[in-house]
Amino acid sequence: MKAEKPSASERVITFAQAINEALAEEMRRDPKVFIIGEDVAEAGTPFKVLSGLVKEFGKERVIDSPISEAGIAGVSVGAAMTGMRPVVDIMFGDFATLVMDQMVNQAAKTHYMSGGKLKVPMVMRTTLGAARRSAAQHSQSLHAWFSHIPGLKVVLPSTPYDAKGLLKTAIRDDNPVVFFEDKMMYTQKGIVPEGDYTIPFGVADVKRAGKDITLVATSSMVEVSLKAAEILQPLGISAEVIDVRTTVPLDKETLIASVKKTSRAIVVDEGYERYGVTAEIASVIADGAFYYLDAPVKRIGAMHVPVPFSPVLEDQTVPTPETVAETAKKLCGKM
Amino acid sequence: MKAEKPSASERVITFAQAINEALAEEMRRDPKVFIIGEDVAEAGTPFKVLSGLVKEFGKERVIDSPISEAGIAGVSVGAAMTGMRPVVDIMFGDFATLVMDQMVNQAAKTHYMSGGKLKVPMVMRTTLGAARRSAAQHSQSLHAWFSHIPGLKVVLPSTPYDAKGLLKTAIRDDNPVVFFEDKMMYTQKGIVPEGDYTIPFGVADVKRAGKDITLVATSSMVEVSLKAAEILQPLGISAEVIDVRTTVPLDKETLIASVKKTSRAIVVDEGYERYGVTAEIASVIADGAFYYLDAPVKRIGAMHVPVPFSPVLEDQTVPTPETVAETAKKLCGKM
Amino acid sequence: MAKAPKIKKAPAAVAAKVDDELLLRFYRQMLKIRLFEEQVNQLYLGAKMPGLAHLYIGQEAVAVGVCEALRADDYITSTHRGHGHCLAKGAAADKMFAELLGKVDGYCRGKGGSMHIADQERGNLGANAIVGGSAGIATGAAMSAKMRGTDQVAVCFFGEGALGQGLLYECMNMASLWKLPVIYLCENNLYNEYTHYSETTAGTIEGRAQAFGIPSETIEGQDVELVYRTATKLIERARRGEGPSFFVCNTYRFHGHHVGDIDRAYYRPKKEEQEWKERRDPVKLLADKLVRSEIVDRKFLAKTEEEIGGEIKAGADFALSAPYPDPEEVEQHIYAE
Amino acid sequence: MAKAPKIKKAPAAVAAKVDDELLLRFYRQMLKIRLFEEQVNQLYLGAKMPGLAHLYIGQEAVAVGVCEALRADDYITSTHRGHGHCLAKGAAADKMFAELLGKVDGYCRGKGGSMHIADQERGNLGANAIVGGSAGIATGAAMSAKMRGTDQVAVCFFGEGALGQGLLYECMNMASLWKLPVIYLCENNLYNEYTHYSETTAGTIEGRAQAFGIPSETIEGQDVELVYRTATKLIERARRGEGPSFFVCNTYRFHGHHVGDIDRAYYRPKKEEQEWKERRDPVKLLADKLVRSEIVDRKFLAKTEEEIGGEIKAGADFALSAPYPDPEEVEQHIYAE
Ligand SMILES: Cc1ncc(C[n+]2csc(CCOP(=O)(O)OP(=O)(O)O)c2C)c(N)n1
Ligand SMILES: Cc1ncc(C[n+]2csc(CCOP(=O)(O)OP(=O)(O)O)c2C)c(N)n1
Ligand SMILES: [Mg+2]
Ligand SMILES: [Mg+2]
Repeated sequence: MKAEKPSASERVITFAQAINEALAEEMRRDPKVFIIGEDVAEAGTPFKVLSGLVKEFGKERVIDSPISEAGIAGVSVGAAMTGMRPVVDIMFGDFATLVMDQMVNQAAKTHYMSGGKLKVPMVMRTTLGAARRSAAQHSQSLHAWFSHIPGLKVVLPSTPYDAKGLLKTAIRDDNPVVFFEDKMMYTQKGIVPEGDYTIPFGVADVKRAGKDITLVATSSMVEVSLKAAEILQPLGISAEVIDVRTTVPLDKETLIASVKKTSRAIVVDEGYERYGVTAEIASVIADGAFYYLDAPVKRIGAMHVPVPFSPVLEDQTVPTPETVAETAKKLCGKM
Repeated sequence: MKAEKPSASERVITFAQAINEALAEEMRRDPKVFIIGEDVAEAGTPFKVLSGLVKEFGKERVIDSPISEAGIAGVSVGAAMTGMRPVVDIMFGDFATLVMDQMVNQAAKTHYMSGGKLKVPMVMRTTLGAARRSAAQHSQSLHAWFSHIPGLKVVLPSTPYDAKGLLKTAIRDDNPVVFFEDKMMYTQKGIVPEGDYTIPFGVADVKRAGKDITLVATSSMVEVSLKAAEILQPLGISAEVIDVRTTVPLDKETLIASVKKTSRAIVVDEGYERYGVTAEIASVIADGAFYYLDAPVKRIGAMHVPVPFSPVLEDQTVPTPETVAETAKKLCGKM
Repeated sequence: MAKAPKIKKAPAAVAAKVDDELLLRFYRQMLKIRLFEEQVNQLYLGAKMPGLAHLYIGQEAVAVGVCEALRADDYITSTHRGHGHCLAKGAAADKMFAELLGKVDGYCRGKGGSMHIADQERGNLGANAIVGGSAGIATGAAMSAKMRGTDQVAVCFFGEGALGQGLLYECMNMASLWKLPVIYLCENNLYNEYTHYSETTAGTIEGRAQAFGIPSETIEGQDVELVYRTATKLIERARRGEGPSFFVCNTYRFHGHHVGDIDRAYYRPKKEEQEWKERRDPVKLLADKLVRSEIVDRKFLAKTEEEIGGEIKAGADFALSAPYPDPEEVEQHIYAE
Repeated sequence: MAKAPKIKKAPAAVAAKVDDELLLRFYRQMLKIRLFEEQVNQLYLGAKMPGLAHLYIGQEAVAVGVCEALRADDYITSTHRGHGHCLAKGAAADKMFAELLGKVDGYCRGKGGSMHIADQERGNLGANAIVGGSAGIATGAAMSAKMRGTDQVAVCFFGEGALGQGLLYECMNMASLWKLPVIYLCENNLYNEYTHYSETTAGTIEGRAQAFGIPSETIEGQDVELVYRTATKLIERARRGEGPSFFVCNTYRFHGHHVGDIDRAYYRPKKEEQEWKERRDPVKLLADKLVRSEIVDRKFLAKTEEEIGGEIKAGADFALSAPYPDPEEVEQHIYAE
């Protein structure tokens, strides 16, 4: 758990700035690192996450590409196999549909298929999350697809601090890493140390200690779960909130240990609920903590519908602190 | 459960012939149905599944396409939106990586995004399953990806009988349906009635009744589970084997009812184990039958590695009757 | 509806008369798009519209020139910048505004919004938020028309940025092989979002189609008559079963990439914007022509504008007061029954 | 290694001498591929090889002519029909056979097999079982070479069937925009599996590259000297930083699509096969030339064949007796440490 209030020495920046800083520091450290994507240079992406990088590193290392997601993923695989460390920007997670062959049949399998001879040290940065009135093709959270594929690592930062530390780890990793950023989180502020630090993959973060129920969350749903915990507090329900940080590798031990203690769990994630990451995490817990569970492990994902445009409809599709708290209350027999 | 021995009146054909017959009957019934794919006409696909269809229906309805998976999926979406009922052939399930945008962002969402005005009645036929010494890019079972997407239906026949009946249902469905055929099953024989019959989606098939443990399986793993049940029988373990037939829609009721009876369950599927369909089905069971479970629900999927070429390695990656039986024995405390 | 224009020219030119009416109709349609989009911008600025919208202002002559050459039962597929295509194909402003506001009276019951407007009764198979994503749909619609033995034609609208998507080439190859009645309509407005197309587009645009044996035309897309005449030629060709064609219309978007894109100087010069707005505004150009050739006078145009403005205003008011969908609708239409 | 050929020509032609040796080297390399593939077929027929393989027999002049013009540190990407490319780039037959048999001594420790052979020490970034799947890898390798400031070149081998994959066009566009040192090498052997390419390929093959401003050459791919000369020209161009090129070699696969494809009459005429085998066999053509121009005699060729045959036989024996990987290896190399 990180302190709420920054001390004098602590610096507060946005999630977007944390990503930007991680990239800048890594590009200074290692000339092999470069960025490629649509409108990444002068525009700094539509989300302005990369603003200024082209000024420092030039158009040769912050490369504006044609609108060719498969192509830029593909050239990144080839560049990674031959000594570079590309960071490819896929603007909306929904466009991941276009890069699956390059990421799954090429990037993910090359090291294994070559008997360990070839490596593909690349990072694919993309976004997830609905609630921006962007409708069904600009609102998906498709991290479950990548999490399903051996050879890929999947990262889902939930704070500016984690964003910087995890992105640095991703860039230094010798494997293809898919890095999901919540569009709604870009303007969120948090304490982020200047200078270098990394956060290891596969280490979940206990955001809040509790004893009655464990809320396991990813990315955008960590904040939602923390708010749910606040709602539950006065009702005498002490919720432990854990951010898995990376779905691959998954820190099973921390999750199972927590649920052995609390005996109850809810897994919250913004991907479609069915056949999504909540299913894997819930069954890992249901298996590992079976003899300690007082109630079934519950899952809360995005409503299983294409994300609708109309606000009155879209707002129903994303888990909220209230829906999580309601489920928790039922699970704890408080209603 | 279907009888083992065909009676005089009963006809035995292969899985491939059953698929072929379903297509032929539907194409005779409905002039709107057509087939498009690579080497589907004279060649009848590399698996010879479509042999002869071009003779009866001509090259206008059995269309040889360029090697353009995204393109043929795309034109199928457009043809389906405008009055036709395409059946698009994606030779290897691994090539599904190339059609995700057309199937997921277009086909699956069109009906919803148009407020119910447009329909996309198409079937994407493809394959799954390893163990053919075809290595990492020709051996995947990627049905979990499609099962995750609202708007798609996902079918996994496990017998020639089901193949014919389910494919006819798929072709008559007004939604995009992804139909997975196990490459190894094409030559498997079974009783298949001549003429018309359909099998509804969302109705699991109890292949074998049992009382000690429920083996829930898909596609290629149904046979494996039935064999495991044979191994368990003499050990005094009575296994119920259920074929889910369709992962979307999923027949939760039948699965949960069975496990409430047996108190133990193993979910077996040939997709990668992590974040695969076993996770969803296992958590549905762990939730729905929570108070009846005597042991954690176990999952057995393909080993979580890119499928290796070397036989000594590949053979370890696919669940076998022995591995399923071993897990079942442990679960039943028989070792 | 404005009363028929006073024809000041000698009754001699009877054939021309039709043209005059057609030109006037073009004008009304283009003006409707212009005013519709200006209203959309107002709704956005007034925080009345959820999300963003990509305005078609500046490109009106393309959608109108092409759609006026199509039949009601012909198909079009559209893009994220699709309001103009939708209106030009015959959609009503009020139901479009309702869709943009997420209201139940919208063409998609509020579920699609700006980037997914579809109006299949008039052959509009939908806007598409995936750049190039409709190439397959348009090509498949053409394939379907051919298989069903109708003489329908499909027009695939896309921006020059979609030339970066491989799907387009896969589809053009099939369309050419099978002589499908589809027209690939590339609206080259010079920018892919915030990047000039010359930085993303190697070789030539026409060559992209010629490589597949598809004939191609490139014209000034701000001249609605020229667009109409060229479109008519290519559409008739497709209807005759002579196959696909590729049609590049050079044009320009007067506003930002989307309504929120205000500071554009870093990616395109103010001077360029001014020149296009002053010298190559398709609506202004047509208005001048109508007056110059004495088909109508300024007063008439003012009246027309007033009248269409009223229609737009009424449409927006209708949408603003229209109800949102019933919350239960969120789980409807996932699957067709 | 066969002792140097007796040069019967007048010592006058000194420059030619180099050519003679080079021609002989081409011959040895092409023959090695031919005999390797025949051995692969035998292993299949003898049920000694798991799975299938796509033989390169008939196309030897392409891989050899191109790879002989490359440096050891240049890159190639290959296809499902990749044995010839791998050998031509310098791989050893024994380790290749071991890979094909799934043995631990194979180039990929038996994990890749025929369709995934890779030999990065010699710049072979791997065969690929996804048609067109390596377009991005080759283009990215060229991009990397340029960024790292080396003068390495990348050659992307693919069959004409890969012209159906959109990825190729996305990559050619970038290669042209950024002047990347990559050569797109299309081996047109007339068939996509069991379908003649004319049924799947609209327009022209060269046009596919020219559309992106990429210069293109089409030649008879059975003439190894012509392939070598043309490749040298395009490779030097790329090395000089003048950008990508597209190189079409017309060729033919003498065997089936894969070793199991025996009955081919339904998709290609026996007569066509015969004509190619008799008149356009690249190995035979080169042998005849070597003898005709008196560089070597038949006896020498027979000796060479015997010698290479021995190497192939030894390689196959090595592979047959090599061990399978340790079962534990199945979970190794999923991730790089
Ligand atoms: C596949 C895909 N990649 C990226 C985007 C993000 N995006 C939306 S519009 C756009 C630019 C499109 O330019 P163009 O096709 O010329 O159309 P215009 O906006 O100029 O009308 C981009 C990159 C997208 N919607 N889809
Ligand atoms: C994306 C993809 N689609 C389909 C296939 C199945 N397939 C394997 S080889 C082949 C034909 C390839 O033809 P070509 O590219 O001309 O190569 P050739 O076999 O003639 O050497 C096909 C369709 C594949 N491997 N990958
Ligand atoms: Mg544009
Ligand atoms: Mg070929």
